[in-house]
Amino acid sequence: MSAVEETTREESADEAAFREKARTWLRDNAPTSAVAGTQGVAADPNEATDAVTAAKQFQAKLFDAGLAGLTWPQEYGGQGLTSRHRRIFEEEASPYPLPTGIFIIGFGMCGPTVLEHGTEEQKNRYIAPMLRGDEIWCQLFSEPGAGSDVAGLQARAVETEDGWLLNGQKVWTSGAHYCDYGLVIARTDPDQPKHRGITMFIVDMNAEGVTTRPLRQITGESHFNEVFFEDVHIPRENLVGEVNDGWRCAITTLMNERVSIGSSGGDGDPIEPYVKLLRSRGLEDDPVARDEVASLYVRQRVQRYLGMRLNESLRMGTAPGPLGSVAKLHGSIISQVSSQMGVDLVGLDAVAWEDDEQGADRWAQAVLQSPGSVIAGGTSDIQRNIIGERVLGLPKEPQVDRDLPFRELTVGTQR
Amino acid sequence: MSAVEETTREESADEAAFREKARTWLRDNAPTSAVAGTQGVAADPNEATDAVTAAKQFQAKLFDAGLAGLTWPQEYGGQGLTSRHRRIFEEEASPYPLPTGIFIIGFGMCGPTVLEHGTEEQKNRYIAPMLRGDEIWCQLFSEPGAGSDVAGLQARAVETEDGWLLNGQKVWTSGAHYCDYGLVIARTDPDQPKHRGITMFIVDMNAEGVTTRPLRQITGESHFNEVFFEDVHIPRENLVGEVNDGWRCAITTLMNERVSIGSSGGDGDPIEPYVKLLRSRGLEDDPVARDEVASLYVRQRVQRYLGMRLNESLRMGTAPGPLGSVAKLHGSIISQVSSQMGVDLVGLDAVAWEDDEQGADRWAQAVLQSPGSVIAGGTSDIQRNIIGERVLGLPKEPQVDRDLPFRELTVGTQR
Amino acid sequence: MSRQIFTPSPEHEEFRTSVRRFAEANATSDIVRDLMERDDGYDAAVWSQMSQQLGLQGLHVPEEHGGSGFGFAELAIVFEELGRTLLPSPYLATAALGVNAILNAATPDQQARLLPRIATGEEIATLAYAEALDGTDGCTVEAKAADGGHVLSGHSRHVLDGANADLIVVPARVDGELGLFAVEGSASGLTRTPMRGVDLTRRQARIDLDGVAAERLGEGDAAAALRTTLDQAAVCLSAEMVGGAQVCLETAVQYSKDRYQFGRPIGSFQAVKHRCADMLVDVECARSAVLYAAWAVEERPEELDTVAPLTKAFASEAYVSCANKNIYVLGGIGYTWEHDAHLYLRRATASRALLGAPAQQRSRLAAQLLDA
Amino acid sequence: MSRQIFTPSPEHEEFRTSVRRFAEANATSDIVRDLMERDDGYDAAVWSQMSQQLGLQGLHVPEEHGGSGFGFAELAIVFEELGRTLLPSPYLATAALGVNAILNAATPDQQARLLPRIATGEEIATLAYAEALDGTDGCTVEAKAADGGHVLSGHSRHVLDGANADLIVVPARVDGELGLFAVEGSASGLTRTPMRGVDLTRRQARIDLDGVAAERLGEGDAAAALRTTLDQAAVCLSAEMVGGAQVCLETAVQYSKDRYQFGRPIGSFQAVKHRCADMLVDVECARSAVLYAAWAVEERPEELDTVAPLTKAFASEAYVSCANKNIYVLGGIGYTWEHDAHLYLRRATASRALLGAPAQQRSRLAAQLLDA
Repeated sequence: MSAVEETTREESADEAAFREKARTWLRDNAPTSAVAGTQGVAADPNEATDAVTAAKQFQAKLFDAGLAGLTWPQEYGGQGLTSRHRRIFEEEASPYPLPTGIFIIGFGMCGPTVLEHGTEEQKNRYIAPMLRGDEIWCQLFSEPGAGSDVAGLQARAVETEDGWLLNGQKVWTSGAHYCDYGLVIARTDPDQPKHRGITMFIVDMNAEGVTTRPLRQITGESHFNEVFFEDVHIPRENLVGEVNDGWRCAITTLMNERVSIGSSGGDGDPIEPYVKLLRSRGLEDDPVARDEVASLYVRQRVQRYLGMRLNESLRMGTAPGPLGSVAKLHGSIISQVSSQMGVDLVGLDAVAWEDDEQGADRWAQAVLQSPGSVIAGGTSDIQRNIIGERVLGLPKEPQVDRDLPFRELTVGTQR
Repeated sequence: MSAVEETTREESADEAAFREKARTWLRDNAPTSAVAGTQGVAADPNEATDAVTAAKQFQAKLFDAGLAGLTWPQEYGGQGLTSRHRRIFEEEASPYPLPTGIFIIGFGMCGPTVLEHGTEEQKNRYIAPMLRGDEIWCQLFSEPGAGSDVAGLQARAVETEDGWLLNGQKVWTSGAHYCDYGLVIARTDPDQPKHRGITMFIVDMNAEGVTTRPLRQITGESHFNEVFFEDVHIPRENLVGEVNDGWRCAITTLMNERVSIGSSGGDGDPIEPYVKLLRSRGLEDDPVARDEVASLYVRQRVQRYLGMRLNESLRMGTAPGPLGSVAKLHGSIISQVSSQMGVDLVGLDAVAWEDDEQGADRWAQAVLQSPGSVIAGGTSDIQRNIIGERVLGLPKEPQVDRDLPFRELTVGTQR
Repeated sequence: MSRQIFTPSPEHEEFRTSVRRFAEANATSDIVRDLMERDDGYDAAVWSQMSQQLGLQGLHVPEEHGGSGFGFAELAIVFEELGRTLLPSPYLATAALGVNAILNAATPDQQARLLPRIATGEEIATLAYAEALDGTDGCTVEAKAADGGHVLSGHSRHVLDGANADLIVVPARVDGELGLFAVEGSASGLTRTPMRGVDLTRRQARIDLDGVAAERLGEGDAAAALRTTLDQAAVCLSAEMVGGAQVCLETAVQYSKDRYQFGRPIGSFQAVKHRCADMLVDVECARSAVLYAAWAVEERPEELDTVAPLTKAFASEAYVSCANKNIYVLGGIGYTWEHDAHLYLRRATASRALLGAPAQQRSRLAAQLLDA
Repeated sequence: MSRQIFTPSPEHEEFRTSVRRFAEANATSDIVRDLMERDDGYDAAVWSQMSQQLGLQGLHVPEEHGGSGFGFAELAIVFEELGRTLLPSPYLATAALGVNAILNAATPDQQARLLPRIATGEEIATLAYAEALDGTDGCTVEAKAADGGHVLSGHSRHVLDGANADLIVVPARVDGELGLFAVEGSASGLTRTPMRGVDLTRRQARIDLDGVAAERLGEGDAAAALRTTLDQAAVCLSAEMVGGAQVCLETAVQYSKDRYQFGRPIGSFQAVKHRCADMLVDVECARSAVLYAAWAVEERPEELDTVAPLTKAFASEAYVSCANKNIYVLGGIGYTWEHDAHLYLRRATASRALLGAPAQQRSRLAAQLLDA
């Protein structure tokens, strides 16, 4: 990322010192080869245990060295530094395969939400252990019956003497099986319109009545869970924000999600596998294949500049505007184009292989993964609605569900 | 169209005799080279007069020979034959550039509508002169403020003692400047919901208060008109169908339009210009260009089979179902792909040329025409709505305009 | 033969109904998922019923060889219906590749000897075509005369149902030309190694031949017979792809009527509605090409060289597109292993590559257009 | 120079505002339509004001040669703003081609002599590049030494504003290498024939040279200088295309708010809304590339060879796509001559072909990726 370094060459002495500190610490402590299952957002549950232990150990060292939660407030365990410091750390860390993937949901979504909407007690209790990796967090918003209409959720929390009783099902939860805490939203008043009867809670994932089950994706892998809540007791102090005002808190979480999807990705040069593919198939002089690879390269580079622009605006503290949605939409185009190109270039050998052909299934797996890029983290249709309505100011469709009590709505495929 | 001939090889004696009659007559009477401006749906108004005269003369001969209005009822001047006879005539006529383009709107849309919804007097008065080419017809539905929402029309017809007084503007009218009669729809009761206050009339295009103005398209050509009605008197006997029931009549006309767009086109082999282009640019061995031309060829051939299928189902008397909309949508994909391909293959020479380069502008003109294929005759969005709702049975959107009185609706860009 | 190209006769409709009933009963999601975990990947009992109840294996085998003597219009119906259900069976290998190879290349005597066992469902047949896709260029198997017959050596990959086949037609080089050879599945010197693949409902195998005894089908160069066989099979596969794409469309449409979001069935949103409409455009375009192609195989054989590649190219793109769009419409549930949507994407992805991918088909068309 | 790549400084925003004000005032639809009917195709008075009021012609001419000494970040702003309005002017020819050719190839003395007249707006410059797009291969003009200078013979087509230019930089073969030569617009032996084209707001011409006296710019082979010039110009043109695409987006958005059908503004329909969103994706992706490219021209010149072609390729596709989508959103009114929508489609179509069409750019990128 030489271009980004360029923009930071006029560093303050403080920043330069920080860079030096980060560089030295990483050199002495960071792993140089990846630990299986610790880099992605979610690990395969079957091989997760060792990976989680390794990740927690590393994160604790990082925290103890004063290199975790760089921009988070000092009073809760963060370092109180600027986003420029965070950027410097990311630059220095980029050569190392840090085993921090399982903390992304906590740091990118749950933490910021607790910091913005949580009570003083909650911040004191949860933020430091989260940063130290002692406690891992997940997010529990999606439900089978809601989908793109996140606020159409049906999980119920009924108030009791000392808190709430939670029942319902969540889905597409990353890492639920190794997480300690989760941010959950549930319906607390079905007589209100759907956005207004929702409340956010912190839920103990080890509490009685919580069951997690791996969800098998179409690739055959399991990167997500279903989570079932059966009469799970949530103590009163775990309420985040106000009762029936959880949708506002959820927006904070989701905005952070979009930014982190849009600005992520792009380590290494993503055209490299295709260049190698052409060479290995003897297609490096095939003009049609050359044109296709160059087409993909154009989109990949443009996506990279888009990501740099998004990061720059985050660094500058200006709102990234529509760029998160733009990057997500363009990213899913790239995913579709590149995955189809892979199997097409390889031909029959991409769709069937012998047992001893290492990695021969990669092109087919990419085709199977590709629809996920259009669905996960807000479908492409939803991104286009966001751009159309919030960015371009186009009028909303006639809304039939804004003001009706939730209990009168049809949701999911219920009848 | 050898494949189609195949399906007709088992002809009855009567059909064989008709084929012989048509073949002989055409050999003796049909022009062998095109008369400028008489083949397309609409001629350039500046060169139209001679062309119209020539076309009328030919049509009169055709009528007098008993070869016009083949499937139309004998009592109104048609021949009362079967659709198989019409097909036979079309097959025999296909080698000749018949100058009948200016009658298409009358024969394909206005005639069928008058036959279905007109009075006995109207059929006696109008059908035979229409078939003989003595009177040419146009259709006046579109308005600037309505567009895809055809029923959102604002032209007003106010009832008088002996008929109606028509005011308003129509647009995209083919051949209005040489037409004798037109089918017009106008609003007769703005207090009714929009589909219910519309009435259809036959309008004399030479009546006082009718002004036609050529409409210049983005290609620089003028294939259509704007028509202005200013206090145009419409006699009572020109009412088609019932007062305020004109939308039902209009549907008849529009259904016939869709079928005629979908089943038309495809004379000659449309890949030929691209094959010639590759050869003339020395690109016949360029693999990327070859792949692109082959891609286009695939779509063109598929479109041809689709057209054959549509024609077969019309010939069988079965409803063509969604095929008209399918052919229109696929046709506009072809238009976009092929026009862009043309300029791309030619390069700079396609976007600028010297005065003496005959036909050098054809690729650029195709690019400019291409958006028309997505808009004219019902936009691609409207076709997708038709397929989605009427064919696939998907639910309509929430409709905000079904039941409101028309005068309370916002239409076009009025405020 | 109906006089119409695109309009089915009442007999065709009736035939379609019985095939559909059979396929739906024998290829429920549970059955398919059970079979796709098994080593052999198909159900021999169902294969047998397919022949005994419906005579599908012998559908276009001449009556004198134990078949029904029907043609490609009927074959296209069968493939479309089988394609709807993903029924794992060696039908494409047997009916589209094996039978057609024998019909196109074998002598009358050979046909009389080989076809009846296939028509009765006793034998599974296939063709080892992958290396021979571009005429003879890629063919890696060599044949040598021996003992009044031939022996073959070499290997071939991506043989459809090659591990289960009783009869494998193998293209091989012999005396400077291409021959087609019948190899018994149980022949000595033949090693068959199942391959794994993205399509869990249709298997491929690698075969290694080490001096395997084989019978040459017909005489003289068989390149044209091979080409015709592959084109005919491509038409069959295209019909199958139309059936699969149609189910993807139906699944998406049904779900978008049933599923509510934002207080409305999602099919009332234009984004979803228009996506379904685009699927229908793909399906009906592909279907038009398939119906024309199935007619042309018999009535315009000189067009097969053009019609087959363009139909296969279009149908491949259409199926993959519909399989993907179905998953988009389904959303999260469509991305789970439990939903069958991915089985169609898997089938579409593999079928696109089989018998010549779109780019290969286009390259043939370009040669016809430009190298004449 | 700002330390940010993508975020404009307050000075940049201010500069943008004044350029926009100037362009909008001098390129109303009426003015543009008037100029596009005229033979010369531009307004000399506006050209002059462009220099006197805003110094645009000399924007990146060094201060010692009468310019302002700014760079590509500022040029990109100007081109984007001019691209918004279709102002017919020889600015692309002069600032992107002529000035850069001189800066890249000419000696300091030549620069001191040639640039001030351009910077003041007195002279229109251009580059006859079309035949030289692939390095020197296509160059058809021959230069011969004569009288201490050179004379050129040959012809060149598609010279941007070639009929109005006072100074034409012509690539020509000389002694086995490529030279860049300055030719006076009024030189004897030079014939200039205006071409007609799809873009009515930017003219091209054919030039024929018959022993025309010319001054060689710099020494030695100028192929690299020409390549750099074309890449820099491609970045400028890409910025212009982003401006045009942005206006197409804005036009579509505004219309879809104002226009009612079925009782609702059409922008409330997802088909229209999502089409507008896709336009924004195209525009913002292209803008990201242009901003990076404008920064890279000066800060990462070694990347220009990659960044320019990919930016030009992407921006070309984006502009054509947005120009078409705008017409779709507008519907019938967008298909009329009276609406400006087609002027943008015309500009987009021509700009896509100028300075290397997307396929040519991709071919360069493929060579970098695969032939290293």
